Amino acid sequence: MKKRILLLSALALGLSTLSFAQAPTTIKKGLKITLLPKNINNPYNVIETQGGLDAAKEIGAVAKVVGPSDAGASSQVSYINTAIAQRQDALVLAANDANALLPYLNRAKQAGVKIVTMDSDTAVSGRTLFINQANSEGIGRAQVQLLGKLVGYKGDIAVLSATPNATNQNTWIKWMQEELKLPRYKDMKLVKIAYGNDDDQKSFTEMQGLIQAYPNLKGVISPTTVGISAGARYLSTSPSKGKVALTGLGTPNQMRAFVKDGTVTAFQLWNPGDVGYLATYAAASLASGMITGKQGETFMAGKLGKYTVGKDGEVVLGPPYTFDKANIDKFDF
Amino acid sequence: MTERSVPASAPASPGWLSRLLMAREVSLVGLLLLVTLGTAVINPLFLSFGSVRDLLLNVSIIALLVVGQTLVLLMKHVDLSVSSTVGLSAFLTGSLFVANPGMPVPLALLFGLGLGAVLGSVNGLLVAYGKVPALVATLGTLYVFRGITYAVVSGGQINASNLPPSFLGFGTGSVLGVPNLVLLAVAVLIGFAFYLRSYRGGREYYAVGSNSEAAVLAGINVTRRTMTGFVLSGAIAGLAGVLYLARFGTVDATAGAGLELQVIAAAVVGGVSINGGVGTLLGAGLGALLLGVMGSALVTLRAPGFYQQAIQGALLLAAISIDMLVSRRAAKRLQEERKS
Amino acid sequence: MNRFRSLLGGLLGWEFSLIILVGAALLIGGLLSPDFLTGSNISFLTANFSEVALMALAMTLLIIVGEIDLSVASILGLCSAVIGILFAAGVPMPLAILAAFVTGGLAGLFNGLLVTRLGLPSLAVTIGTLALYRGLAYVLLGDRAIAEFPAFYTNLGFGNVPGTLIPLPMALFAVLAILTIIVLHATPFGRSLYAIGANQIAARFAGLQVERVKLSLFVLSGLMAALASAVYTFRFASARADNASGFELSVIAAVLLGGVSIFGGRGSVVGTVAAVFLIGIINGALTILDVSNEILTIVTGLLLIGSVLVPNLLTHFRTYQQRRRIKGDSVIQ
Amino acid sequence: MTELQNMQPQTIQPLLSLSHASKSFGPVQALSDVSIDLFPGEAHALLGENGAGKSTFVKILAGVHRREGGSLTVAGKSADFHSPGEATAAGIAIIYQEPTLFPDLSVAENVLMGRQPRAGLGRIDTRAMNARVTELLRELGVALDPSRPVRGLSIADQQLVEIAKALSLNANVLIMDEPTAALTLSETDRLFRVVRALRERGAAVLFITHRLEEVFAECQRVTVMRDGTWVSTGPISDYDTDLVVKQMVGRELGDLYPRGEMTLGEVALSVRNLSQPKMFSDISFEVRRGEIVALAGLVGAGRSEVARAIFGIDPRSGGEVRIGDAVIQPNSTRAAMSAGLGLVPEDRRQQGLVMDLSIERNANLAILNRLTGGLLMNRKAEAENAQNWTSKLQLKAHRLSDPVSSLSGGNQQKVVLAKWLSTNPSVLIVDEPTRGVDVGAKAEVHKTLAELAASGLAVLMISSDLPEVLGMADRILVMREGQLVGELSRAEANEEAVMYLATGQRAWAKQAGAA
Repeated sequence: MKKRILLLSALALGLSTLSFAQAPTTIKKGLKITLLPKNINNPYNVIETQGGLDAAKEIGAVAKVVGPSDAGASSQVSYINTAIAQRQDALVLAANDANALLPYLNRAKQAGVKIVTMDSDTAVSGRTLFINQANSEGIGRAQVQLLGKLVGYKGDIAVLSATPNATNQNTWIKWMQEELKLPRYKDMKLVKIAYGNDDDQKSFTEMQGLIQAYPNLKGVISPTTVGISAGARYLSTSPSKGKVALTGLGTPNQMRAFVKDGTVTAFQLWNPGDVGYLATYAAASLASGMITGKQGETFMAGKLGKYTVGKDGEVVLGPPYTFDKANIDKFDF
Repeated sequence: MTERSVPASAPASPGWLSRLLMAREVSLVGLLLLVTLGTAVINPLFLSFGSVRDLLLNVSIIALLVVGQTLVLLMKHVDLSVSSTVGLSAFLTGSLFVANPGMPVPLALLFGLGLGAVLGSVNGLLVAYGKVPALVATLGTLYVFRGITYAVVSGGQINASNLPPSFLGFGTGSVLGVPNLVLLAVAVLIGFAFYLRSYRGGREYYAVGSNSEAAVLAGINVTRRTMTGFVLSGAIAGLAGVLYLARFGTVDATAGAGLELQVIAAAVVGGVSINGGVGTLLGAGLGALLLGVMGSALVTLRAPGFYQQAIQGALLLAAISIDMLVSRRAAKRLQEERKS
Repeated sequence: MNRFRSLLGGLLGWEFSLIILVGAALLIGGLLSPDFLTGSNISFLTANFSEVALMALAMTLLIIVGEIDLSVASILGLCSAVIGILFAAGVPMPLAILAAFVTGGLAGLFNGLLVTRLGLPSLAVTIGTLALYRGLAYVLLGDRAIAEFPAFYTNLGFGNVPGTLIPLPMALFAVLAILTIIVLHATPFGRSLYAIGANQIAARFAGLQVERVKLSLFVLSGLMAALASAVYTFRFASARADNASGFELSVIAAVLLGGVSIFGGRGSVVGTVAAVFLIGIINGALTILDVSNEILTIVTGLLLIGSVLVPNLLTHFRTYQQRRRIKGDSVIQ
Repeated sequence: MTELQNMQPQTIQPLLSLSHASKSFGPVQALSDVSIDLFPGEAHALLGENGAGKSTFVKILAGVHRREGGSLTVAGKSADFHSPGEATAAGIAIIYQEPTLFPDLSVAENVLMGRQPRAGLGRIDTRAMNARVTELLRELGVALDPSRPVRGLSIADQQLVEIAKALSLNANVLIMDEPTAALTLSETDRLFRVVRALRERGAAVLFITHRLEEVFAECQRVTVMRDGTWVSTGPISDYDTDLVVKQMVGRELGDLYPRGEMTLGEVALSVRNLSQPKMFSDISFEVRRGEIVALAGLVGAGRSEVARAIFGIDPRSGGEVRIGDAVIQPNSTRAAMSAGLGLVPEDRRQQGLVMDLSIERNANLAILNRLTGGLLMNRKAEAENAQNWTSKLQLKAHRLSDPVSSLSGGNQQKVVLAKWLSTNPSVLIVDEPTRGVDVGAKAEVHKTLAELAASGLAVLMISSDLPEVLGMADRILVMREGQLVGELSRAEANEEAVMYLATGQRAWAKQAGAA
């Protein structure tokens, strides 16, 4: 009986989207949107979802942030199920695992929930749109380029990543390895990929281990905000400060002290708030029937302007920004 | 007095018990030297000043927690909640600094001790007065204290940049090349080791764990002793939380999670019996150091990252198995000694 | 008559209270959220704790004989890695699953041998193998995640019993739970478990094969973890080394909440099953009410403590009252 | 000794005087309106069956339980103990039936726990502590290293550590709860010498024992209790064995050793050259159907070890065990049981019973596999088996579903017997079958054993109770230091002969005569 009700409502939702097939031009009011970050305790995720909440306020949607307190592969599942049970219009999530969530996301899709991933993608079949903070290839290559400059294109380098399974990290690392194949990096050698599990203490000790184990280490890339700040904190008090270059992805507030004391010369990031903001606009546009997720469709994202849906439903926020001593004080997030 | 005459010199043989325990600690030191020197031969950097300093800093927090855990283990109880206490104490101390950047460091340490003591007294009340088995009670408070931390933190984070320089200086500072944190941990360890060995109160921990009914009959207030043990374990964990904050600077809601098993492992490797009544703090401290050295050696020897956990688990199993075999042989010898 | 009374007495005990609590949780959840008591939501939320439930069955028996297995979640991870790596290497799925069972059985056997042959305390042994087995999972699989399992198998993990809303893993659990109840409460083997748990020396003097029984239960625990690994792997279509990490405490919490004495010799499967459902339903209700995750952590902890504390206090109160009454009587005399 | 008996106790002040004390546990009235006076220099026996309230009585004096009503005077001062520490401080030392020691701590710490001598800054002075305890142990005539752990000591040695503890307290009231139950004769003798020395110093000793011969040899006054109430108190000269037993039991008792004529059957148990290094060696003997063979010797002579090796609980390095025609493999209790062997172990609470389980579950524990219908337990068969054997053995119990811990010692022993008799054994080994069992139940256990033998069971009985050995056995095998040193027929056996074989010394006979 209940199942039938659910089916009916799903059908009704489907019908309602059909009836607006002529692509309405405004976002519907009162949309119900769930924002599901990787981990509600991660400050990066907090900034990201705050951007989403800001966007929701602008468009008159009812949005909420829910999520697990650990970044385990399966801990997001119950929140997806809840979104289905609560008949949300759209779900915006940063996936902890590219595959583990697929069946549940598909179930949500069938129930009429629009799925937008941000930051860390699932397989293409699991979502309609993916908001990429920056082009993965660009991020990976740019970080190697930056580090190459810092170490003079010579010496051992290492990567301090998040969890071994993090989709985004692994994609970037893949592109870093591609970039390193270019002839100008022939004197740079990637000796180790360490995993700090996005855990501050673990990242800290991993950094320490890298420096201990590889005496010729010249540079470290940490493409995660937790890793780079923990790594910088270790470096700032260790004799290797100034001898080992550290770069990667970090937030200005976390890194300010280390840039100023010379531990870190430069690092990169996009504005995480913008990621959530854009994702929420994209989700609302989908739920209002303004777009369907096909390549080439365009939508407006408030203060960020107009965006175009790329291949495989990917929307790129923009290139990463490089922070250094000269510009860091202009940012507060 | 005809059938069993007493040889006048019979009890002159020097301390059976202490000899046995010495053997235990000697073997730990031996193993420690073996691992350290072995690693150093392959990679001399292992014994460099910076590397040793980092190692000691890493071990100091575990070593501190082992002190409290040993008190509880000696009484045949266990305190799983220490990791959550560390987390809550680290975060709340950090928040206190954010609110009052001028707070002096000793006050922060006192705050950690006090908060830990309060949390420890919850465990103590449950175990000593509520008669809840320690494993159940502290597994429960492991969840509860961590949940409170999540609720208080709610996605926030304490960053090194929010902490006053005086406190960070305390965390990174050293006296004669020995880091402050290490000094503090060693001082607590030695103090309690002395107390456990040479004071009536300290001996009561052994008595309670060895035979709690007999302890009651010997006039020991077992309930109060149990309570004290848990309060001390909590207080030490609270202090460790402050040191955690000083060491790592950045603290979020998951700070310290999972430490409890490492701490118990260190104590067990160090010869503290989970059946109560057996073990010394010297051994437990050495156990913590040994595990730390092994972990660090694996990194230095460039053991593949994915192998490290497996190797650590295997080493822990080997340590407790060898310990069991050695102590069993010693017990047998004791029995035979008496017979012959 | 006598037996009826003892049956009633048993039912009015802790298990009965738990069943009442399960009902109350369902009712309150339903009153507070219209989305809670829908068939599909209940279906989701029961599927969500099927692995914990499966492992809790074997753990109940193990704790009744006075032992414990902290390594179950790691065995699950290891078996999941085995399934993944073999499948990725082209081994047919049935063989890969068989290999997982062999792995789980061997892992349990190793635990059991260390406990029964060397006489080591199981708490210490399984803390060690907790690290060892998880480590081996990482050795096998590293940072890889094996996905893309055949739909037939993922449907086994994800689907419902045809024509119902009962998740397949739950149906499996129901069958095994009934089997376990029969084994524990109505076979010579089950009878012997209580005797061993309450006094293993006396059990040995009665000719019971204490070591062999314990060994078999450790193996059973490993096999159950292997079964749970298959469920987990297919339910999330993802074989990863970190699968289900941290589940051991949930399993033990459920068993202890179910009224099994940590000292052995006392407890029932019914209690464990009720406790598993209670935790799962409270979890589901809190999620659908958008109550944050941390409250659940606190509730689990409080339930666990309460499960022992409340009966203790009741006994205390009862004897206190009796004493008062007796004193009152003597005054009257 | 005789002087004291002639004194009028009332003219001197009692060291301890408890009057009109009661105690209840929930609805159970364990003690009601009991009074006792202990005078300096007297050994006072407290007698009663198990469950008569003796242990509760002791625990009130020890400060473990709070008394309800009545008054307590110690050395003329009114006292009210809230904890064992307070009783100790008032000069009351208790030696419990089962040693209450810390196995992991040294002998010296066990003796002086909480009262360790201290040096500067409150530190424990280990050297002074060891010296003090060495001195105490020397007074007792034992050579024990005070710094060795208690773990690994024999029960007798542990008992001595307990006594050293009491000595160290300079207690003037010493309460001993069945101190001799686990001791050999020479150890018992040593204990009584110590007690005499204490009395001469003016201490009062309260004895609780089931061995009436000790009471008549050592005590000056007697108090008898029954069902938690006081029955009588008086000088020992007013009592004889029959009167004491009658007052304890509340009825006339049959023969304590009802061993009638026997008819020997074929060999049921045959042991050849059984050996286990450092435990026993080259043990050979046979037990026939219908025969009760006693295995006598001092505690620690290896008797229980032999029994456990035969049963397969403990390993054996060599030798052969046959039950009937079947050769029993080592380390297999299962094989021994299926060949028809049963073992009633020496420690009832630890080895014999699962105290938390019900009477029924305990009685059925050895034959679980036989009480099934198909794969599942047959509830009816379970109930029938337990009912059958417990009623045959005249078990006094409320319900068979009650935990076995609610029974008295004698009835508990009947449950152990029921468990083994349900296996329908051809050979039964009973290890200390009446230790800690009161006189009434003891007679019933003996009667049961005699009946079983008469019905063709072969019984191997290990006992440290010499009258029991002499009264029950058809043949007596004596072990000393792991060897079988002699065999006595019923006709040639007497206490002196057994003890000569057990100790290897004639000196014992003289001492026993002197005592």
